[in-house]
Amino acid sequence: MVNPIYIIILSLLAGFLLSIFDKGGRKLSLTVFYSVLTFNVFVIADWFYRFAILGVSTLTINTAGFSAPLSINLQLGMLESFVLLFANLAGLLSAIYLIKKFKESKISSLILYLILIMGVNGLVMTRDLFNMFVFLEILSISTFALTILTKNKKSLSAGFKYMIAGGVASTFFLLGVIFVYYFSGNLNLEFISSNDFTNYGLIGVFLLAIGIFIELKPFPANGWALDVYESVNSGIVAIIAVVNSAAIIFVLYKILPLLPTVYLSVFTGMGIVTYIFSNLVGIRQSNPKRLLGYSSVAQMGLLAASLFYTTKLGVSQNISFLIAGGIFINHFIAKALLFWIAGIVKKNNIKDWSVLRNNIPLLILFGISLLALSGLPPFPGFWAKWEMVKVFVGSKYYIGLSAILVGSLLEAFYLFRWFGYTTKNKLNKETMEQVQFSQIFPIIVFVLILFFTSFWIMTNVYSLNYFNYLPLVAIFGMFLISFLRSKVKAIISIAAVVLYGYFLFPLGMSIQLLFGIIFIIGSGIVIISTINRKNTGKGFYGFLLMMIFGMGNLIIAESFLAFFINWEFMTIAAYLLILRGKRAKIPAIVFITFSLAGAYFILAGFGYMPNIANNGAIINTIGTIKIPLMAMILMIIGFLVKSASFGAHIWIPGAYAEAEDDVTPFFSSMFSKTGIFGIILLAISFIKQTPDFDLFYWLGWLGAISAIVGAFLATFQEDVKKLMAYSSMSQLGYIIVSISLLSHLGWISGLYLTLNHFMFKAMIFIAIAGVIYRTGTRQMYKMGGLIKKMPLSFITVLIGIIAISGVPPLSGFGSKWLLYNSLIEKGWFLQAGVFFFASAVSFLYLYRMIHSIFLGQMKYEHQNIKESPIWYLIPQVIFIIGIMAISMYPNLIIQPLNTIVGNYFNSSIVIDGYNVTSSLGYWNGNMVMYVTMGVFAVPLILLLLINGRTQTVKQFNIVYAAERPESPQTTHFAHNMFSHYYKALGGLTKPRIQSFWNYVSEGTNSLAGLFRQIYSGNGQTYILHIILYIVAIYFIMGV
Amino acid sequence: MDIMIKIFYAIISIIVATVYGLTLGGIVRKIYARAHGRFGPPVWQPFLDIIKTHGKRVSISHGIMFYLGPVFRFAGGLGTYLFIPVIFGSAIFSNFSIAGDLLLVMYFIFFGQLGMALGAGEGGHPYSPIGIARGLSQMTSFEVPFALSVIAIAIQYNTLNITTIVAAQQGGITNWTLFTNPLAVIAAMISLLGMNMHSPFSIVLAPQEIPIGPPIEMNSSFLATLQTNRGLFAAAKLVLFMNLYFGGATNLLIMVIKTFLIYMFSVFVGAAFPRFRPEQSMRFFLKWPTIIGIVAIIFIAYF
Amino acid sequence: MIKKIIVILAMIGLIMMLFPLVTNFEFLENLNDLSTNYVSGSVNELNSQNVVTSVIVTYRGLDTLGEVTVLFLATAAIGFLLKKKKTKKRGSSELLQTASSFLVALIILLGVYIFTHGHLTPGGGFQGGVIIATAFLLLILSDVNIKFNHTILQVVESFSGAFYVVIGLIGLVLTIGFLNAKIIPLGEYGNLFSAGAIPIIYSLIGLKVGSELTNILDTMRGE
Amino acid sequence: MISVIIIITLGILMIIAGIVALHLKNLLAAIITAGVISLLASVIYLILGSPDVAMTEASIGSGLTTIIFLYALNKVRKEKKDD
Amino acid sequence: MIFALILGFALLLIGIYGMLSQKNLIKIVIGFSIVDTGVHIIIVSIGYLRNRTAPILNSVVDLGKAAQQVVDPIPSVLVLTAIVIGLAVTALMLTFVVELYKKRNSLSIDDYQELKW
Repeated sequence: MVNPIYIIILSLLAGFLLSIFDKGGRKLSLTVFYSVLTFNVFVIADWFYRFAILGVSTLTINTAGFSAPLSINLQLGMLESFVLLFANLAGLLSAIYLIKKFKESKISSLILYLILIMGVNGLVMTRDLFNMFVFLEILSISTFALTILTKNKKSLSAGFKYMIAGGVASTFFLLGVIFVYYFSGNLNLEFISSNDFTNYGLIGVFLLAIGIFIELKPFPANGWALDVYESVNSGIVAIIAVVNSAAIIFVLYKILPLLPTVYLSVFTGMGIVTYIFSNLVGIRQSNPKRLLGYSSVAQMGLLAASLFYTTKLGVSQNISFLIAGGIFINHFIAKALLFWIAGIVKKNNIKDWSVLRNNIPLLILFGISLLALSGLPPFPGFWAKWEMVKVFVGSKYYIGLSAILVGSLLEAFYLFRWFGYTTKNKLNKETMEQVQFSQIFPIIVFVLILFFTSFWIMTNVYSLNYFNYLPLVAIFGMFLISFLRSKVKAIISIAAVVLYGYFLFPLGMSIQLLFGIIFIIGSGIVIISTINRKNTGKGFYGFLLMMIFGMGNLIIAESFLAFFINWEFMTIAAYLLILRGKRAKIPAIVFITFSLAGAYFILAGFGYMPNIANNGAIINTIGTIKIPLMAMILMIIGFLVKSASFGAHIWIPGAYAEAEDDVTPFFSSMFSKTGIFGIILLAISFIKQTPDFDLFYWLGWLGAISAIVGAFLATFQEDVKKLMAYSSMSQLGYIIVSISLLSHLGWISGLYLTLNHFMFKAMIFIAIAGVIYRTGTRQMYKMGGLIKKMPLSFITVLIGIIAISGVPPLSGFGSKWLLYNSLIEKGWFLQAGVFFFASAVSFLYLYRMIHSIFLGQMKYEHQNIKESPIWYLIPQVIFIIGIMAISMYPNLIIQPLNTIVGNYFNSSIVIDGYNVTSSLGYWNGNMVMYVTMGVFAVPLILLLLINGRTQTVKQFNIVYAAERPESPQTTHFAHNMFSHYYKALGGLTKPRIQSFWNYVSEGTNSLAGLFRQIYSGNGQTYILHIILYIVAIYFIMGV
Repeated sequence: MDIMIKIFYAIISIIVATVYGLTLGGIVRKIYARAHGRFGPPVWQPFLDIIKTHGKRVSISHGIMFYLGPVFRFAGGLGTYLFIPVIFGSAIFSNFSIAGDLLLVMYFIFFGQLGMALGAGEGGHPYSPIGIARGLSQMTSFEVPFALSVIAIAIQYNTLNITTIVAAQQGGITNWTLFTNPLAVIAAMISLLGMNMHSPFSIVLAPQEIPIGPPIEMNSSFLATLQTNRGLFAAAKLVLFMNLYFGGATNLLIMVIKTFLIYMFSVFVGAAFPRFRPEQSMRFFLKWPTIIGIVAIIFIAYF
Repeated sequence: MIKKIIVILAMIGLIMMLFPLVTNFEFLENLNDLSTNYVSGSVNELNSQNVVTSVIVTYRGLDTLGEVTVLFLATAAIGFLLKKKKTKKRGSSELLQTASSFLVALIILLGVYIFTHGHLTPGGGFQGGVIIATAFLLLILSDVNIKFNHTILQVVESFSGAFYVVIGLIGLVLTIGFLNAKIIPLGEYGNLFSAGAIPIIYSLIGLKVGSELTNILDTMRGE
Repeated sequence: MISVIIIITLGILMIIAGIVALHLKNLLAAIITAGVISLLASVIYLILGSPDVAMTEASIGSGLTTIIFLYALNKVRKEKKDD
Repeated sequence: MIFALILGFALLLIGIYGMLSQKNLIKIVIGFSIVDTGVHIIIVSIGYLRNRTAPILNSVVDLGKAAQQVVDPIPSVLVLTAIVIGLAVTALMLTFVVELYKKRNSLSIDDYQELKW
């Protein structure tokens, strides 16, 4: 137990004497330097342990032998030690990071650094206002000086701007201090209360607060800070962005009790403004450090806003600590990590960061930092956001809520874009410098702490069920065994999926079972196709398992939180999987942007949710609560994004097409169903209430539009995977409409469609993967005539398209029959018409696909290709068997569905043997099958009998205008197949939604461009901004 | 035992329908010829054609799917026909309508088309996919008014069961859908024009001396199978329309008369109008007939 | 031009903002409790005549330590920033140099007087330190080529600072609090050796400030 | 009363000096003028009963600061000459 | 002493105006030091009480009634610290100016905007 004042004493002593020590060699001075920094960390860690674990009460340290109002006192409590622990740790680690620099540069740099850290400690601990000013100046001056640790023109001018801006800010702070003293007669925070101030005396508080607030770099008075971030040595910037900000935000926290409510509101608003605008401007930024600067500024805005807002509302200590603390740690660690990494990479344009690929471990650490900074689970920022949304919704602060979510989205956008550049941009020959251990060590330590805090929150704060950890366990586990051969890993993955399903899934007749089959069993089967890979590279199976477990966990999630984190896990994994595709840079960013936007809608929706009993999966308990309409709408939007409904569909073609070929089946057949699952979840609650607004009626229309638009879009694709992607959009439209019917037959139809779509899409995509694997192209017109070479794949696709199109006797017809019956029964006649149209259009694209690939004339270059590899064929066969089985015996599936849906609706169909009778019509799948077989067999036999003399000729043996055509290439009619159709109806497929989103993105971009004009680079303008900002805030507050 | 009788009846029904359908085809050709001022082939010419093509010495196949194409097509025709109850109250002509309702019939039509498209596709001749592309796209458009019309009927009779629909139209001409729901009938009749692929919607086959649409590579027995199916399929469609819109038939004679008249309607329209280009026909179907269909639904559902 | 207008607008805003501070200002009639305590405490508890000094050195000793640190930082920072350039210059006259070195001794003496009497008279470590620095400035001015022994400067600077901290530390070790001036007897009111450790601390501060400022000046002159 | 007059007089002088300091083209003169402000300020401190502050301001504010300013100016000028 | 207070604010405003309007780096620093002086005067004048002496309790002051005879010592203390800090900051700023000038040979703040957006 060391008195924390020793931190200050020892740092000062060492600081004063360092230059003397240095006479004895740099080794000695460095030893002293690092020992003191380490000592600080240990002292604070010890205290933190006492406060946090042992529950020791807050420590007050008087100086000069007098107690508080007379002398300056320091205070160390739980919060102080928490902040200081991180600050000192970051200080130590950054010092280690900079060791090379410190070995070379003047001794002054060590002194400055040491005293900077001392200043932070003092600033956080002191309770005296003027003493704060002194420590603030210590902090500032040492920071100013350290900005030129690497001296160049840029860092010098940035440092100068920093100084004058900091000078102005501290001048106002000082003015504030003196007026607070004047009005309250005290300088010690313990003895000042907000009651001391008359109305006009509040200006003292205002000056105090604004001085500190300016130091937090609020938009737009923060140009100087950004210049500093851009130009200063990374190790130092890490300190500025992280440690300094932490200290300053803590000062702000300390003076919070003085601020009247009006201030709190305005400052909250300003914090949020900073958050959204800094992130907005960030999207135009290409310099990594300046980009991080925008992000830092934004995060500080968010942190400040959360502090102000929770104080204003008087939110319980735990929650506000979780929010502010979460944002704090998240920003603190992630930002330090990123700045350190930026210092190692040394590229001044995020587009050149592909060199990082030469150093995979560092790339992974980089990715982790980005994920953390984006506020994704399990990292602390996520939990903060989760609680924050609840608080904001609870207090009806909708503007703030939407601003924060938009800001988060923008931030995630530029971070993920950066990651995309890093992983996908062309890698030039240049190699990275050898990374010093001293540089990588701090990064590793912080990443470990990041994970530790994340898990700590997961286990101790939320005590989540153990299976929620599985996605993370999966990715870690797979990472650990990444040295194994990929076939082995594939088998391990299958085993893992099987075990997961076996242990976690209830086998009762419920919706859970159905989706369990799709997500778990389906995944297990589809993984088989990946065995074909020779080398998967690192992470592939980890991502895959993470996604699968994430999807699986959705079904058994026991709370909204669990649901949402798994939703995010799944999304992250999906993003990483997509990103593995060769040309997936753009599609991946589009995917993650849309997905996160959707996720934020869901998050906002959960904010509105009432509490739910914590017994069993939410799918079973959600019926007991009434979901507010707003939550319903928000969440449905989120779910629709995932299932690529009309309006949010523009991510699918790219994401599906550019993902690796054997990954696409996961997306189409399983991943997209998560949206459906979500909608069902909401619908279960919806049907139990008497809604005043028939939301699902409009959802039905949206489904219908998706179906028809998807079909049209698919028709005009040349790229087979894009075609199937749009087909998925269309098919999901069917599912959405049948779920939104909210009737017994509708739901049977919806679930039946879901299952069906899962099977045929999986097998078609796997078959296509095989074809692409062999031919090396996705352009259908570059293929042709492959039926001769790949007959099995042809059969799969054939069965698949029959099933999709709903032609009897295969299972697709059952789904169509159910769909139309339920639509007409419900009275959605026009929608039924739309679906007839859509299903007719689906013939166009399906035929186009099968014809262009398998029929017609073969290309020369495909003369020697073989059938798909066996690993692709196995899952296809399994799915074919599945489809045939439920086609032959539809009761295998209708009967259970009848039971499942019977839990929610009164049964409206009669099942008698194989005969299914609805109120409108009837259908006997079994008999249809037999009749079809009969009518097929009879002509076939006749033809075989009559036509015994048939001679089979080569594919190209055709006559065309009385002559043999030139070459098979020119004879294969595949390119632009439906040009006439395009003439007639192509207008409907004009990419209006695409252009809408283009406008949105361009608009955002130009808005960002507009706003960043304020950062003129002129130091004087920046001071002007500060003055104007202060004046503006003053008048907004109306002091 | 039951099923054997059923099959036996079905065979009778099929033969009758095929012969009838082929004869109709012959008659139509005669009418066309007369309208053009020619003498024209004899009425039994389709039968002769089938026999002749069967008898071809050379039979060329391009592969399995090519081989199965006509089989699919004919199976489609057979199936479609078999799922329709032809004559109300007749055991022989009730076929396998117990297997499914109107929706089954509508979707089974696709069965043959899809198979044929596949077979023709394997033929490797560029004209086949061109024809198919046209055919499919034309189909998507004429299906719309037809589907709307069917929905209107389903609303009207509150069933999709063909037999029930026919039963509801018994007892006088005024009970026919034609009079109870004229808009739906108009929409459906227009789409029938497309379905029959007669002029002006005959771009799919583009009949010259020989058809140069999908069946271009088809020869000998393959072509014969297709020709046979043409007769049967035509009959099936006509019967379906008769059942849905014109009160069905209680005996064979009424069926023949009604279907003949329905057929003549499309023939006369075809003789009077020149051929549309594909996009023209699509626009056509998606304009007025569709609107009529929608109006029919709205009318029947909400008034 | 637009910028000028904006600047003027900003100034007007600022004036409007600060205006109430002036117009509504009322001078207090009495000292507030805190300063009353300081005034009485200075006499009763610290035996220091100069209240300002006693507050600076003891009550708000941490501030002062910080202040010294700030100055120290500035020295370090300036040393860190500026590279020393060697340029020979014409020196000033012998006479001037001799005269000034004589003066220097006097000035240093004055400085020492000021900081040792900080608890009795106005002034203290800072002022004294500045005066000492002025003495060295005089040396610099009279002989542009003069070279200070940096090691001595540094030792003085470092150790005076370190001792300051150590004196503070003694209080902590005696468990009467960091920077407590009462570690040595308070002495008699009004005497030079009174007010506990205040004169010692102030002297150390004076030395430190003096050496620091000298250092700054030496660095800034750029030779 | 006399102190008020002194303060007002000095104040006016200081304000003028401030404005002048900012507008003088000659940097040397500007720096000296700024130093004068500090010097005058120390007189004001004296009147306001803070001799400690007055001393400090006189020595640091007007003395040392001005010298540092001059050094800086000197350096800048030297650089100019060097080029 | 209200005039001193006004004077302080006036200097503060003049200094800020100087920082905002002057292009020359040294002038900006001068502006900053004027702001500092202004703030210091404000602080001291806030501690002023009418007709009282400096807080030096020598023979002039009656020790028993010291609290009724001296001005508030705290603002003086604060200003003392603030002045020294101001010196440090000013000196550092000037060093930066010198270094900047070395890099680019210009004293105009407009010439240092290579970092922006």
